[in-house]
Amino acid sequence: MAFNWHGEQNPFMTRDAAHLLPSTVPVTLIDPDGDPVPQVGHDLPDSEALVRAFAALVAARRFNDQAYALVRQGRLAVYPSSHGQEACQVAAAHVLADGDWLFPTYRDTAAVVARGVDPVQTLTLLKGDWHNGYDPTETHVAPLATPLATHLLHAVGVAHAARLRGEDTVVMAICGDGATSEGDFHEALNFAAVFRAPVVFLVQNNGYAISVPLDRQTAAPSLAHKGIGYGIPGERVDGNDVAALLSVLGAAVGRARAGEGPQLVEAHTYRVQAHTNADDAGRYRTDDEVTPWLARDPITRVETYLRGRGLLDDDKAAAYAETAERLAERMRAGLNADVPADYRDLFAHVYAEPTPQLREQQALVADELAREVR
Amino acid sequence: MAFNWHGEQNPFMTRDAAHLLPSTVPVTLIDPDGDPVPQVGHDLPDSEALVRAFAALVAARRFNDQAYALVRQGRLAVYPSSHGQEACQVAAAHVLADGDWLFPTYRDTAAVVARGVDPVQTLTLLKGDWHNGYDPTETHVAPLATPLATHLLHAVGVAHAARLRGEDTVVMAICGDGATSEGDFHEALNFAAVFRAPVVFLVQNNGYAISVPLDRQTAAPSLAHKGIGYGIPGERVDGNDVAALLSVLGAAVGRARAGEGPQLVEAHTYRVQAHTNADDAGRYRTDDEVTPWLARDPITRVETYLRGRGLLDDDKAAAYAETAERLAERMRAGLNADVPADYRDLFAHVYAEPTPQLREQQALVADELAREVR
Amino acid sequence: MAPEKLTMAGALNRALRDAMHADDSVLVFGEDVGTLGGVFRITDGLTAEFGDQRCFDTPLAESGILGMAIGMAMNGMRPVVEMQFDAFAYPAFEQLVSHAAKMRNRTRGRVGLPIVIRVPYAGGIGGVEHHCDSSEAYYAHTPGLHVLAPSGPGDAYGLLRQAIESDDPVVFLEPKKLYFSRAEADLASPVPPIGKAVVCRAGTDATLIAYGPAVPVALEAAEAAAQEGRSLQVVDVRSIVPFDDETVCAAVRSTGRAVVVAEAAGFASVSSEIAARVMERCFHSLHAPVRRVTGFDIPYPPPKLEHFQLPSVDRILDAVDDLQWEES
Amino acid sequence: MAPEKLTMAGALNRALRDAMHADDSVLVFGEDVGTLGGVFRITDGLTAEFGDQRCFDTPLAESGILGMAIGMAMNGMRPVVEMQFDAFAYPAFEQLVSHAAKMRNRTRGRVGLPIVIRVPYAGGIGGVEHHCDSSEAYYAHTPGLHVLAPSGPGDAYGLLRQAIESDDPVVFLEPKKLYFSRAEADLASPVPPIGKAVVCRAGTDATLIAYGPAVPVALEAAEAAAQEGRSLQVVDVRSIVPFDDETVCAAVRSTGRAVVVAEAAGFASVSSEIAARVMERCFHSLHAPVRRVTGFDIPYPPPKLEHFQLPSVDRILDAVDDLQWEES
Ligand SMILES: Cc1ncc(C[n+]2csc(CCOP(=O)(O)OP(=O)(O)O)c2C)c(N)n1
Ligand SMILES: Cc1ncc(C[n+]2csc(CCOP(=O)(O)OP(=O)(O)O)c2C)c(N)n1
Ligand SMILES: [Mg+2]
Ligand SMILES: [Mg+2]
Repeated sequence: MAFNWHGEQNPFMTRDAAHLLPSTVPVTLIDPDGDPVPQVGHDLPDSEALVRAFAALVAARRFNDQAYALVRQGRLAVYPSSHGQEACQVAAAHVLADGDWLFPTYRDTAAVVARGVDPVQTLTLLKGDWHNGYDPTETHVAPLATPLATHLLHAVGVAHAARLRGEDTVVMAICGDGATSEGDFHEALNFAAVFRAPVVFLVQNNGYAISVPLDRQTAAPSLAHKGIGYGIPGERVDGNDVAALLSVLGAAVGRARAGEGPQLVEAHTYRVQAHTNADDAGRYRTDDEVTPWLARDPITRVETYLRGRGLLDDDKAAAYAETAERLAERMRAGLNADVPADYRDLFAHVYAEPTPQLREQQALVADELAREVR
Repeated sequence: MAFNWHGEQNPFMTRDAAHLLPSTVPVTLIDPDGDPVPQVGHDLPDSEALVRAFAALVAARRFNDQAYALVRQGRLAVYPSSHGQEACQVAAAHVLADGDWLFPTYRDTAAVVARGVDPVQTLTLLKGDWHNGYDPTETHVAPLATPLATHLLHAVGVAHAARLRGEDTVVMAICGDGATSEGDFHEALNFAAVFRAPVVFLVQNNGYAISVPLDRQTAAPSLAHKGIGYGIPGERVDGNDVAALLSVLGAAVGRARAGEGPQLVEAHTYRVQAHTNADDAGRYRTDDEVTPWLARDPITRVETYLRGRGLLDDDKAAAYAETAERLAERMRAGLNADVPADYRDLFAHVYAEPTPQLREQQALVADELAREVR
Repeated sequence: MAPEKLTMAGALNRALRDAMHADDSVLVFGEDVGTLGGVFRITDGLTAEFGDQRCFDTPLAESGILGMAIGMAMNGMRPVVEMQFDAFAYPAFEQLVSHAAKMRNRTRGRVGLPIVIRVPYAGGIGGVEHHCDSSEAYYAHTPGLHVLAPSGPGDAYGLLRQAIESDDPVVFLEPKKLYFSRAEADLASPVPPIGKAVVCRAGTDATLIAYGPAVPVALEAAEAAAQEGRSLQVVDVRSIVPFDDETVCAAVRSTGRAVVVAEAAGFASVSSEIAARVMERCFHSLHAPVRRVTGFDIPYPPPKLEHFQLPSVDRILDAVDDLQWEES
Repeated sequence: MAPEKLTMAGALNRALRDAMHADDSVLVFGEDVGTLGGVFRITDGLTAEFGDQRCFDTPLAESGILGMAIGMAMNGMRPVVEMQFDAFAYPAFEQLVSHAAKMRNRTRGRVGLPIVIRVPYAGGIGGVEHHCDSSEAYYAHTPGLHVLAPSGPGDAYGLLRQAIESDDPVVFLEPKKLYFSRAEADLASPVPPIGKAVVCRAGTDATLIAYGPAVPVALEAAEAAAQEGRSLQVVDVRSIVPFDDETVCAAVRSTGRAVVVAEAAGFASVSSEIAARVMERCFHSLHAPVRRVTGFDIPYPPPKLEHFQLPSVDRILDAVDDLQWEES
């Protein structure tokens, strides 16, 4: 590794950097009015994909509304809604192939459902019956991550393990703008880049970390500009334009699968509702700030586009709404049902085999309950 | 914070990014042969500063050699040498003004001494009499940091506190190439940028983290390319050219002091010796790799330059060598002296006031010793 | 001030406000503590009153928050930082253990770190995973830290004021489930200093030793026991580190029986320490071994199951029944 | 294999090599574990033998190392990661406590994490700060982790093989100061399973309970006591979690007296737990309270002072003398 100012063997690895930088303006393919926006290097997804996405958007919105209603009825302990971010949720799921993995956060339940996981199992954590409701090994969807950015490292591990086995799995790992400040975000992107792990990091920049706006989170030109510091290409996309998301995320997944290593995509969107039902957004932002975003709704935009081209009509729309309604019904049925709490679950899964101490402790509870019954 | 694609109030803060990117080639002002290299935007320091730097380089080299000898004689527990990195060590200290702070690592003892701290107190940690030997509040030099990158956050705190009081203090925080992979590096740069803290982050890229070469540490074009991800300007400088270091670091300190916020400087240098005396570099690198770096020695280079311009002659050189020798004498005297170990020190400084439990425990030792004596 | 009815949340907010008035070097920062006033509103109104240089939001990174606090304390400030929930203090663990706890000792007393790390902690609020950990053992085991856990508004106010005045780092554990329960408190009347436990209920038959969220449960148990004609003394530890051996051991010797009550998992915990030192120091005054009523050695349960994990009046009374009464 | 003399370092290296031969899904990674073979050479030669896809260096970030290991374990691998020194495992604390320890429980047993976290730990090597922490209490208090500490080459080999075969995360604590001391060991003969303690020296007067680096000191003390005509039994805990109450309590009941010996600071520690549970369970067999000989509640001292901190034969014998012999 001899050093030489102008030679090939520069250990400081000055590489061409330009291609790692994001565009100055996020990629948009369909604008807020539903009109297509020509973009070099990005084609509109075919109409089938857009229609499928529209149907999923309708279902995702219904999912958010139903979950929100259930939390007000006390059937969920808490609900962090992705209302207004459904385009990111749907696209993140739709660009994946069978066998690919998804690493969601607490806010990404709509993406988990769009990926095909049962909605009731998806909401188990927030209902409070158990921590995680679905089977990650069978669904290839990791548990909803609460400790911010920690799951991004797990995504790198899953991707690297697959790569070592010669599988062409790709991992989609989602986090928010606030999570990019955590050390684990840094370590995950760096590990992924060094090991060329096939991970697509999707940062849903919705402008807030609870009450903290983006400008208190970073002074960077954009979050996508963090990519170059790891040797990862960073891209910026309109997070309310499902067409742009399908195109940009789809291409990123393709590059990751082709062995080009990790990709960073920043989606610019907005958290229309409060952080969770427990939060009071009125304390830190005005309606004037929210209103323009309602006009940028991710659903109406693609709907206008599709209807304008005869790819969607009232019948079809009604059918999708009907499908979404059945999803909501399943949610109500599953989440209104009271699952009897079994204390034995507390001791059964701490280790593959309960320790003698855990057996003693379980017996203590059993004895207490027995005496209560008497 | 209404959103608008082309307006001023873009919450995604697309700012001009170009000025945050480093030059493709590190700044050099005096090349390995001692010849000046014209550089736009960077002037050679005046001859007085260069002569002062040369004298300090000679002292720093002597300091490293003496410490290395002392570790072989068992007077130091361990020594991580900055041999070959003395230009970074000297420049980091010389660009600071009175009242500024320095945050060194275990490898930066030569910088601490160049900053004016007593060499024996500087080496207390490595001698093993105590953890830290000098008074950080009086010297404005933080303790030698061992847990990698952790001290960078302390540097941000010191700088932000000074700024809140309206002081114009600047903080120089040093870390290695390996330390840039730690989460705390990320959090420190981000906090510094968000709070516009006057910190100059100097990354001494010496090509290795113990046995791990840079290309296993990062896939980035350069470490200076990490700056833009925080909105911090990144620069790259020849770490064996004390003139370039004085110029680049001096300018960075000036910008930080002027309120332009944190600065990131990557100095390209090389760890000529093993990680520490305990390390066996032969296990992971060849002499062929080391040899070219010896020709790039930071001392000979500026010496050639100064002598070529009549700014240095044999008498002056002899005088500086003599001063350095006296430094070595002081080291030998101080480090060969056995400081009696007092068990009471173990209990005196855990808290401002020892707890009752610590008093009990101290009494236990006292009693034990008393009985040993009998 | 006259006695007034207020919540622990209100008392803590008052303590922060009064401390910031008393000393300009007191700063409050963390996640959502500024405009929002914290997710539990403990810092409500501080930014409005003192400006965003004295109470401010940071980027979302706990190691960063504590690391910056350490630097600010090195440079003359007295930071009070909030870790939003117990489990979200873990990213700051290295800064806490390797620096906050060691700096004074490292520098032979030259650099003390007057930092308060506020941690809304423990369970009983129906929170999802990571929002209900009882993490005191990690801190209590780490030399160089003070660890405090109030159990009511009055003590919360007084202890937080003392913590902010302390020249050493203090981990200040705020029992979430007690934040909004009201009680009489006279904030003007001083509370015992850090390092002192208090006997909060007199009793003669056995001693319940508790702290933080377990204290009200212990008091309830003592009340219930009284109905059954058994007189239980209750000690509120308050200050886990430094620990008050004198008060605790005197109490246990006066009854000859003891039960330690704590919400945290029992293994290698603060309750292990209390049980061990009480038995070491009061061995021959004890009619029975000290019993522990603690959380089980399991991850904190989901909301629908947490009632099994929390020490209950029944579990405490069962433990008391086991104190070998027949033998005395 | 016939019995042979080897070091613990050599035994651990052999265990890793044999485990990698036995199972292709076993991977070794961390800082400097590849080409260098680890700063203690525990992974020496593994990259050469198995290639750099099975044993490799990572970027310098401990949370990253453990976080990636968790993901790899979720996807069919059995990672063995090295934390270069005890205090450098702290950056991985959140990954360890909030994920490694909780994943199986979180997923109702669907996702187990067969990860071994190797930690060269504890002192007695003249190391500077951060290189000598005894951090077992942090791990032992965390439900969901197994915590092991061998005290010699043979047990180190056997326990590490078992740890790698375990389907749960194991924190494997390797006493640095014992790495290079040689002893007879027959690597072919099986060792007791995880969860079992062993009586490593018979005795009738009192029981010394120790683990990891404290075991040789306890044995030395027993030897010295024998000279003075006192017969001390020594129990090597080996498996801190799960803990072997059966063996430990049987041993203590057989002598009626006990001293717990551990290098870590004593407050809220593993030694607190052992003392507490032994007194809880053996109360009426005890002639005296269980004594603890541990590190003091101070940051680990600098090299020139560490001998004060380490449990010594003298301190152990003093504690034994305090076990109220006159009364029996
Ligand atoms: C390590 C950690 N610290 C703090 C929290 C508490 N918390 C939960 S969500 C949140 C804000 C996250 O913001 P962002 O990453 O932008 O995601 P969003 O909620 O906007 O989708 C915070 C601070 C946490 N879950 N984990
Ligand atoms: C958090 C942490 N992890 C691991 C170590 C052990 N360690 C000490 S120095 C070192 C290499 C550091 O490399 P670099 O940052 O490039 O600095 P250099 O030694 O080259 O000056 C390592 C891994 C440490 N000190 N702190
Ligand atoms: Mg957000
Ligand atoms: Mg280096």
